[in-house]
Amino acid sequence: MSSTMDAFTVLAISCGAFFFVAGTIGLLRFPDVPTRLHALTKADNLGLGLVALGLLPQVAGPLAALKLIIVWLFALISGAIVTQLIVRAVR
Amino acid sequence: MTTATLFGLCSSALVGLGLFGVIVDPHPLRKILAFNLLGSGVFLLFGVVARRGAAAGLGGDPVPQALVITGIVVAFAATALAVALVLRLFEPEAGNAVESEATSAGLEVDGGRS
Amino acid sequence: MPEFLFGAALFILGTIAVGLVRILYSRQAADCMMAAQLIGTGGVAILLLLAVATDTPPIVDVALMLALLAAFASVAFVGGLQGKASAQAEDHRK
Amino acid sequence: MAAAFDIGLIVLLVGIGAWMIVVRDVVVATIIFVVFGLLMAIAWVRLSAVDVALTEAAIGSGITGTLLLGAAARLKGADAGGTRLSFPITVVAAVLCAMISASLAAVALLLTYPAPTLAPMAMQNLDQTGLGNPVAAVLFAYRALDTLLEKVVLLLALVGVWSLAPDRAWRGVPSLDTTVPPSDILAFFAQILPPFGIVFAIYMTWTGASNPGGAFQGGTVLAVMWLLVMMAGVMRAPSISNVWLRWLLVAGPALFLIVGFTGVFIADGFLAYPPAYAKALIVAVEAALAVSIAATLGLLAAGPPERMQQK
Repeated sequence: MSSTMDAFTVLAISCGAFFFVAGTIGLLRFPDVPTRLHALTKADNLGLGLVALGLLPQVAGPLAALKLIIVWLFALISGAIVTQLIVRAVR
Repeated sequence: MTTATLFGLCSSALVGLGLFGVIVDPHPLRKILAFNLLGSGVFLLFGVVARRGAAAGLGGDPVPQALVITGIVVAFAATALAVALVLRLFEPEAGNAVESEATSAGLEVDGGRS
Repeated sequence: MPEFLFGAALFILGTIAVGLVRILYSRQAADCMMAAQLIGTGGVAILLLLAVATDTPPIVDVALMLALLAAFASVAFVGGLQGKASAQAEDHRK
Repeated sequence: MAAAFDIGLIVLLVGIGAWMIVVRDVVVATIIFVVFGLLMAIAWVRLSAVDVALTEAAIGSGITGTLLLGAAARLKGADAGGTRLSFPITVVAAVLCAMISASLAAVALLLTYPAPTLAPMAMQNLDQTGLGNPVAAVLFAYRALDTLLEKVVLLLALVGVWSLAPDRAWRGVPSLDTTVPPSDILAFFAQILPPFGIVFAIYMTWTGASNPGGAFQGGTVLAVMWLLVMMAGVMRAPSISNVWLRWLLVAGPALFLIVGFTGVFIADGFLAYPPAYAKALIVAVEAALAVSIAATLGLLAAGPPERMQQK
């Protein structure tokens, strides 16, 4: 059982790391500010979500797991709003 | 090399960088930034001392850690005071304070920046 | 398992470092505004990984703090750079 | 792998610190400083100092950023350049600073084991305080006098900042509107984030008795939320002559002092707690301190008053 869970963790975190790389490549390659912002917030937040998902089986109990999800939700909310703020500042 | 030793080297580099900035940078706000970098290095050295004192089931000695918490908060207060001083120093009308006081005497004027 | 988690944390730290160099080296002010957002996601991921790798649940609180306050740092960045960014956008249009 | 992570983090920290010193633009230097503060929080986690990591993340991110970026935007017009040092003097300064770094590095390398530590003593007496977090025990029981005086220092710094107000704005309102122009999206943000922030601040203050956290971290989060609603124009900045505001500022230190003097009569001495009520008293003091710290730090970041209250 635990080895299945470990495999799940490794898989999900590897996927998360992949999306962090994707976000960074987008940041390096995309031509203007809105697209770079898109790469940064979308890909990185997905990466963070996958990392949190992968860590869920490794924590002690349901409350600790809930906290991981809350961390991700905070990052999502702030990412969405900060993106709007930055794009409006540029326009 | 232990974690503590590695971060000890990091803190010594930060202290040197911060000190260099304080001496060389002519801009007052950047002197404040550099001074904070120097402070971060010193705090980190404290953290290294705390980490080396790990005992009794703790990851570090709590006494230096508590001192660093106090230090970070006081450093912020000192930074706020320094920033306020710098802003007052370079305020455009700072030179003729008496004059502006005379023009605004008696009336509760709105202070220009609002 | 901790070895793998530390490896993943180091990997994400690498992507943050590359992203930071790209963002902060840019001539466009708007790029700099993204710096807090970059740390706000990558740094939080690193902290979550460290919390599990070292088996120290309170580190999740640090991640929570970072997620909450990195957003506020972004607001401050936008405020500090706004005038410059709009001036650059004007130049771009001309 | 852990060591590789540490080395990567250290290289990044030192690189960013060096970059902050050499970069030309003041605003960019400030942003780099805030990024440095956020990364320092990870370094503190690696040094097993989670309480310090929380403080660094709280103070180093938002509140310092607002203060310094606001100042950088103000100074843009003013000629704050000063005179640059000549090249040979810069080189001499660099060499001297490198020597100081090298000697500190030598100290760090030559420290001997076993290291001196107070951790066993801190743990031995933990039961008497009723707390589970040794750092909180140091702050509020073993070295309570330091914490009390630190609060006084914060208030003195605030008095110093206020005393720099121009005469026309004496007893006026600090101006926050130069930092970010209000917009609907910012106002939305300032209505969404603070409820979560306030819950988190209360959690931080409460959990500080037994886990990493405490009044400083909780109070700083509250201060950041307060700054956010003031910057977005959702709530107006108070006049510094407001009586309620002044009571908030002194509530924490005042309660701390009262509890301290009560200790003279019902316990062993000044700032000593009777063991039966130690935890309750400490949590009460922490709660009052969190509110006072929030008010003090928020007003420190807001700066001196700049205009009179609009009628």
